[in-house]
Amino acid sequence: MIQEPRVGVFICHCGHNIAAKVDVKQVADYAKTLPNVIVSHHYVFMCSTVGQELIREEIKKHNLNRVVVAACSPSMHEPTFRTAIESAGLNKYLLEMANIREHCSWAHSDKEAATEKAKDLVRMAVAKASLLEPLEEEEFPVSPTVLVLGGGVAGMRAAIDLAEWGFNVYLVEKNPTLGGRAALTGWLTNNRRGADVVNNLINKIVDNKNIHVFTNAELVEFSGFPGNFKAKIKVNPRFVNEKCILCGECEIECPIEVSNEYQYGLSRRKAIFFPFKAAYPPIYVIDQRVCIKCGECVKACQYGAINLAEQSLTLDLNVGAIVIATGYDPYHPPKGEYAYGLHNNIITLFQLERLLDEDGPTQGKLIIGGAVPKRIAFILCVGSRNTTPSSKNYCSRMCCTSTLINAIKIKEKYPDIDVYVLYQDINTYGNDETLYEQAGEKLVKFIKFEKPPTVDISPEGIVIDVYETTIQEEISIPVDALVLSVGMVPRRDQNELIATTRASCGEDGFIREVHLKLNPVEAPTHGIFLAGAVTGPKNIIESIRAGSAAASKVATLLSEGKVRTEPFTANVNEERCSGCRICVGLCPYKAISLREINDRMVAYVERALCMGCGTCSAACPSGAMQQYGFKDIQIMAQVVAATGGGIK
Amino acid sequence: MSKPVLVIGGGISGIQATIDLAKHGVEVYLVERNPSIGGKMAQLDKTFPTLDCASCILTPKMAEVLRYNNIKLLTYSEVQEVKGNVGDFTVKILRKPRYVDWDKCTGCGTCTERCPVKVPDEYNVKLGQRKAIYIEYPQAVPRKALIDYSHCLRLNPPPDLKEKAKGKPLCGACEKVCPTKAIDYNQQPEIIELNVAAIILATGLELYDASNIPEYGYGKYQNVYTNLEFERIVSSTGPTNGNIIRRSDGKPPKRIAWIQCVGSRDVRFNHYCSAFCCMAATKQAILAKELLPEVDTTIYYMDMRAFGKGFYEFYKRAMTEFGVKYVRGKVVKITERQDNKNLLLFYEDTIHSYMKKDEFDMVVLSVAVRPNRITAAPVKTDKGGFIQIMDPYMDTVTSTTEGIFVIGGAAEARDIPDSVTMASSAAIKASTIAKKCVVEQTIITSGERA
Amino acid sequence: MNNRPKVAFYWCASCGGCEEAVVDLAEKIIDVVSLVDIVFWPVAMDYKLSDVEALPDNSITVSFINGGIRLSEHEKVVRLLRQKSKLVVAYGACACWGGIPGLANQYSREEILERVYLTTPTTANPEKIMPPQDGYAKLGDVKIEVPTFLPELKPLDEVIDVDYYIPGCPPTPEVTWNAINVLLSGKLPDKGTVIGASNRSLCDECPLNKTKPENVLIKEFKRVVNYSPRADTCLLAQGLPCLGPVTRGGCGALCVKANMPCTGCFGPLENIHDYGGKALSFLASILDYENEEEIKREISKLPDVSGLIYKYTLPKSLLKNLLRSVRK
Amino acid sequence: MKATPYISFKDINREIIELGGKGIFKCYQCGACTATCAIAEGMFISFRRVIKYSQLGLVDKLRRDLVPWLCNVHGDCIEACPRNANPCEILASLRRYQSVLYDWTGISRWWYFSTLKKKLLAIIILSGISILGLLSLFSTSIMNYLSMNIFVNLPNLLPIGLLIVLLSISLLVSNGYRMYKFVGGGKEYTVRFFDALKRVLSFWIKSENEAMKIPDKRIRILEHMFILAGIIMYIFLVLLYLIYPIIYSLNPYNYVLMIGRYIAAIMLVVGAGLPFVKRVSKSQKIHWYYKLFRHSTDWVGLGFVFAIGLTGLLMNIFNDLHIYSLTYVVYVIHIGIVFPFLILEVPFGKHNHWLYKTIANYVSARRGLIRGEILE
Amino acid sequence: MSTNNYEPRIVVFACNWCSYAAIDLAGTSRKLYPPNVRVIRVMCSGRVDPQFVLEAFKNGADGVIVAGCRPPSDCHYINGNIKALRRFTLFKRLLEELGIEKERFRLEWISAAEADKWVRVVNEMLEELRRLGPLKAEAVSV
Repeated sequence: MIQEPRVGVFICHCGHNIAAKVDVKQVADYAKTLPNVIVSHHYVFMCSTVGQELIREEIKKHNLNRVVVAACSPSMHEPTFRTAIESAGLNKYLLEMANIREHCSWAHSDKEAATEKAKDLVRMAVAKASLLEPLEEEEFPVSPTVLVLGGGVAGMRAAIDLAEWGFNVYLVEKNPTLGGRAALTGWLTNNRRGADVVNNLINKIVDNKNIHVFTNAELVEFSGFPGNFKAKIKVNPRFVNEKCILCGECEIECPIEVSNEYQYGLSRRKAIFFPFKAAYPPIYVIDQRVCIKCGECVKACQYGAINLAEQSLTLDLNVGAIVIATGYDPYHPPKGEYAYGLHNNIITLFQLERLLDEDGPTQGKLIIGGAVPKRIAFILCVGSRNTTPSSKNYCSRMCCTSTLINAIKIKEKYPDIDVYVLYQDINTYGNDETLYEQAGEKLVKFIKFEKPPTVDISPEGIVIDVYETTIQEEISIPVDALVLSVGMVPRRDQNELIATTRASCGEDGFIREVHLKLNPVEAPTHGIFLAGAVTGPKNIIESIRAGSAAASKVATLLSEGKVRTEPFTANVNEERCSGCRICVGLCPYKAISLREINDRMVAYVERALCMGCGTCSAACPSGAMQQYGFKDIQIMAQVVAATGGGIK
Repeated sequence: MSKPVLVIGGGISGIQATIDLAKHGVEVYLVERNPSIGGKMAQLDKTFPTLDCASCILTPKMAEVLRYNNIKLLTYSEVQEVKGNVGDFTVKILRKPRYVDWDKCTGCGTCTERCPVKVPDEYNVKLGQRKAIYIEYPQAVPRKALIDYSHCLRLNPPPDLKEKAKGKPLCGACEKVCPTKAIDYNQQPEIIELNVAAIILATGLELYDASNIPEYGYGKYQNVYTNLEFERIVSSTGPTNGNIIRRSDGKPPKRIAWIQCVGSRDVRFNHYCSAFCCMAATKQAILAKELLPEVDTTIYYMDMRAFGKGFYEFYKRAMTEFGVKYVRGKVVKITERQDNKNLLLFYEDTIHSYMKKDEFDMVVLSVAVRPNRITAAPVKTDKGGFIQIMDPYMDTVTSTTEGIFVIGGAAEARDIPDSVTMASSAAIKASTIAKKCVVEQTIITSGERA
Repeated sequence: MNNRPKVAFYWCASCGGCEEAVVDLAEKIIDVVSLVDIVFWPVAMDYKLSDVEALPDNSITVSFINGGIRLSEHEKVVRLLRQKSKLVVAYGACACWGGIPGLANQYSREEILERVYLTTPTTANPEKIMPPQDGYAKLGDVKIEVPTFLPELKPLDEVIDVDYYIPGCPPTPEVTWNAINVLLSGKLPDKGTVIGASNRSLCDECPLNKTKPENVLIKEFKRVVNYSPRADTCLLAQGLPCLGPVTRGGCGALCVKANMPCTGCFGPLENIHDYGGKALSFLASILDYENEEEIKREISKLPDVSGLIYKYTLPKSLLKNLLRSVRK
Repeated sequence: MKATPYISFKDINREIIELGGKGIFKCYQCGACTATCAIAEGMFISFRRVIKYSQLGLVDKLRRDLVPWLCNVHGDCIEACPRNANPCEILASLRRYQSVLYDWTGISRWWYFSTLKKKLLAIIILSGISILGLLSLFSTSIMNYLSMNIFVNLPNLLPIGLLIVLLSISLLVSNGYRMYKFVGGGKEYTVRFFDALKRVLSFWIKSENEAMKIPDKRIRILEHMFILAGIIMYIFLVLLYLIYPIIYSLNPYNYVLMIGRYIAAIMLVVGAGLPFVKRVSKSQKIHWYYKLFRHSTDWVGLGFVFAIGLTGLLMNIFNDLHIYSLTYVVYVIHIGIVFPFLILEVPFGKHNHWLYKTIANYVSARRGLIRGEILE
Repeated sequence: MSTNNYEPRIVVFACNWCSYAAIDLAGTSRKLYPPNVRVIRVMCSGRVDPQFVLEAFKNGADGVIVAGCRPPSDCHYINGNIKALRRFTLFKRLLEELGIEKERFRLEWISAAEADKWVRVVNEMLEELRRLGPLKAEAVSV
């Protein structure tokens, strides 16, 4: 039975955060009056070593067997305080937190009401704490393999670091080639090219045998728990095998021509195609969405590399962790926004990068609408900073830097082109400020706007009207070509990803990480890690760095070879269970089955599979099924304390 | 046992790298110049854009550093010399004398009360005071006292008192009162030699000296502060325990101004942009508004750089919800009015194109940041003193010497989220090297557990 | 007077079924009668209340009281019996949780009287004669004491202190027999336990339990009135709202054996706080639909949800102070 | 209002850069130059904005803007600019570009964009013409005067001289009138005429006094003062000589005038000579102001003044030493310098800023751009 | 419009992954809302047993909110929220029959990013509860 509860209450000021709106002393004194409470303290930073030391001492001094900490949200520091009381010899689940910061001091302005609420929250926590029982985590062996979803720079970097550390890595990429968006990026800082960066990473991947690359593949099912996830990968058919030596004969014969998404629609490609020079695996691929299976390519291929009957195959992997590095989509301006789509000299920044890249459709020559423009303008913040109705409410971080890189590149190649950059704030942060200086030296003209410029198409070309705020004049700039510096938006197919991996998205639509600073590369669900632009706009260097960081976090999870799961699983009181089987059908993880105990069929919970949602215990008609840590009596006690009923 | 990794610098990035390495099962030495780890972040009150309190993020990580027994903490020590190459670096570390036996010291602080000598304290950027024997700040890790040799009457008595005392040792108040007899006046500096597999440089940033720009009158005019000083003033654990008062008359200001790019984006001082001061100023403006609701806050900027996750909404919220005013124009000169010690800011309001002079009770300079110090490690640094990265597009953290990684502010001015990410990416690379060294040869280690 | 233990029976707002249940013991009643001395059994013997008043306190070994407390007279008698008897047993669903009459607590007293005496189709009461509520009726000039109609029906333990409960509507002979043996066995279980029945739910002893499919999920709620269930598979699995899983076992699944879904007359198991709440929870959980419209459509097929889940236990519901009978 | 038509031809940028404004693209519009400038402190003007016009090549804005002419070349903005764009030089280049814009004849354009050699060639030609003209017209009389060793006014020099002066001034005034029109003179006037004059004068005196307090600025102002005073006295003396020559021999005036002549000449020599020497010398001690980029027109402008001053001085010396032959030789050279000065320099070269600066100040004063609080 | 200083008490059952995170977010972004709510954290809205809601009403709560992740795919445990949807749709029918105003109970889907929705729901419910007045059940001591 639960031994006689001796509760210690510790209230945190959190600097100003709580103390400003909650009279912590009054709450501490009130806590002393609550039943089972032996001692109550308040300190300016409970989460600091001093605060934790205070808790440890009080546990030893008054041999407390329950601890209530009234501070910030459990999502912030429940792990911290659990390890603190564990180091004082107390089972780490005999802790209950009262959230008097996010739910109280930060959310209410009236100090007196906030203090009253804080008292209630403490009373609720004490009520539940008194009924808590010691729980043991379950340890499970861990499979030393990692699934990396997304073959962009972040995914590749994560895969390389994980493989070098010693894990077995499955790198799954949806497109037919590795490289992601970075491969299509043209020029970068200190004169590097996106394709070279991708090439270096690909070379590292190719000669590392622990990395198994699956292109044209996607994750369809994902289940299990940290250290033992089951992932089902569907590898779509490529229709071309290793015998292909990239001779290109098949491409010539292929009758189907579609817009080439690897050049952002600037050129066209055939149904059978090779994405770009540095693509890996170096094999042609047939785009099954448009291929009419006419067989011309098969006839054309002397090496017998094409097999139109190839089927997709699925793989079942048992992985320890998953790194999601699925990247982003460039913002696609709707037709008419800045006259996009009404004039073919109006292109996006990504298309311009393809034009300036030697692998691009024009082999690096700036030919827009058939000619080298005499005057070219960039409009920044397209799709970001709420400049247009359909744009997002954040800054996409990298468009300023890449716009200036390309503007400088244009001025270097074509010195007499007039280049205008229409901007709100030039965000070339850190050392990229030198780009802003170089742009100045290269005679790039900057035009600052507050109200977004209007672009209209007139017979003699594109005219941009903008109110230049620093000279307080409405000026109109006739240009031959206009580049919309579009930002980064979450991927269109992100909802499928969320459905399969249970990740969730934040206010800006990108996948939400646990905490921007505490751990920027981990998802709230244990075992799922996020690398690169999937959590928000980043440039290529930052994405690569996030890839390594994710690899490091995976290593912290899997390096011990075993992993402990949260103990909040369901458990059956076999005496009371009537074998009515209601719970079996409700469990989303199929963790409950019936087994025979002295000739009675009784429910049994497989703790390894149970993720601790508690649905079964809410439905169990005879109250036999209870969830550890969230038992009926514990929650009932909280309800009573919450309504002021019971102990006043 | 795998060969250990050395992390130089105990700021947020150094701590994060150390924790990651420890979790990877690698032995780590964390060397920190100051008496306690925590770095600049320990001096911050709140962090943008979530307005979490800085110590709510930092102190649990510092506590975690103490919990792993494969982390050896060497604070108040400096790296003298680094030799060797990847997998086999020999490092000489000078452990400066603390004149307190840290095994006996419990950090109770009774000695600090007795000590007669008052000295401006570095933690509060010389706004507050500390004693000659002191604990750097309440949440310090390790929470131990130490004696500041230069100001201690006993260790280094000023000449006039010295001959008056004619050879008799002076003071010794702390020794009398220390409950665990931890004071040891003749503690000598010791050199520790380590052989490590890899080194992570996390030496971090420091503020550029604003007095190098005389026009702003920092150091001359009383009510001109740097952003770090203002952060201490706003912080509840600061010298004015959280109420914003002017240095000249101790009264709360009615109008506060922030001046951006002081020494940054300026060919005369530092070409680069210091990345986080736009958001730091916005945050401080919001904190000021929270503490003094009717204070008028204005930020003078050239480009409001709100580029990170959640930054732009934070900037918009500051403008709409908290009424922080933003003026585009570079403040060039500050003069002080004699009568009320208020400050006149000379700037051109570029949205209205004429020169203005605004009066403020208090001015905060968002000063540029420079690398903390020239590192002893054999790595190339650029002219600003930042450690250069071999190939930012390959593994983004390796310095020009293989096996030596550089993270956080030591490589480039950057904010906390990027530093923490960079710390983890260095950790995996360092532990990969460390794991490979297991096979090669046994190692000799020393240095005690802090 | 002989020294056999004295037993008393009394019935309050009851349908009389529990009285018959005692008789149902059939031949066993004779053993019982021989063992005990029945001192008060208004339905079967002509004892007067004054006889009971004459008895010394605590002289009755055990009183079996069935039916809920609805009239002031019930209250008076049960208090008397409490005073006079050592053990009081709430016999049957009505005494334990208010039973079917308890459903009236959804309505206030005025609504009930008006319904019964005025608006029911078969009533012709032009002069709107209503039973007096001041406790006295006038017959000519003679005043007769008439019990008043209490505002709500209370289960027995909310009026007097009850030692043991015997569930069932009515309790089956085995249950009664088991209970009597327990009472007479001298080793009395601790106060307040439900005696005579099983401490697991009905499914445990229900023959159709093993015919349940792997996942108990139903596509629609069926009603006995328009669906004749197959006898070979669990009624719940067929869609009938059988409350077996949430009801205490012990009746030998009489209803289910008669192809009728269990309606929960044996009441909740030990640690259930609110029978209706638990019943609703498990019934709704197994409704195999994902969106709200379909769920609403299925639920609309249940004519009377509160009647279904609170058939015997409404007065004991957690909402008992919020029912109209109390709030108006 | 509809966007003003904007003709941005890159040659506008190239031209301004060629005239010395190489910093226009370094500027990132922070406003530091306006903020530090004492003039901007006294007037509602922005130097930053006009630099932006030049960067964007807004010719019509440049033509209309009078801000470059209000700059008194204190040079504070050079230290304040975070991008070392040297706003002071940019404004100098804009003044040159604007004088090209104001000039209807096109000679300014040639004058500003030709090389120093071409300019000197033009000057030599003109002075040659003037000398030959002088000798041929008055050859006989000069010989006589030489023989009669008396310094006598050449009788019919006056009409030609006056004619040339009139020509030069009319050219200058015509361009000045065009500037007045471009700048929108007469429009948006809020301050009455006399108030405007009072404001301009008091503002100038106040700002110059302010500048005088700083040693290295004081030298530059004095140098400029010397040149200004020298030229004014020179004009006064010449006019006096042409109109009422006798005065030169009337006692006691002749002594006063003699001293006046010397002072004027010395002032011109010193005023123009010193900066000329400083700019040429390589030594480090020289204040950075003299190290700034100087367009060929500046050298020529200074050269003229210096030469006029020097020849004027020598003429007087020789005259007073009664070495009349040398006096006349120097006199002829003197006229040879004054003639191209009047024809080229005054209307088209650097010295047109006398008129343009006054117009600019007058118009801005009339428009109330001078701040009130400055005037208390 | 309502009884003078009557302050309705709302008990909220919030699921840890979405609604509790949204309430946290409301705090971090300082979206102020009245302090009448008391939040109880459960791992999933599927854990909320109708008995808890009845207990809350019995003990004097004037309103109860059960908040979960937005179907169809937000739930951290695949379909815990669907079970809650089933239970509390039937529960609303029960409240209706027992004569308890339907505004007193709300089942809301609040994802981790919808701090605004949380504040709106609290304010809306409070306004309705002020109109309805207390639930006339004095708090009964246990």
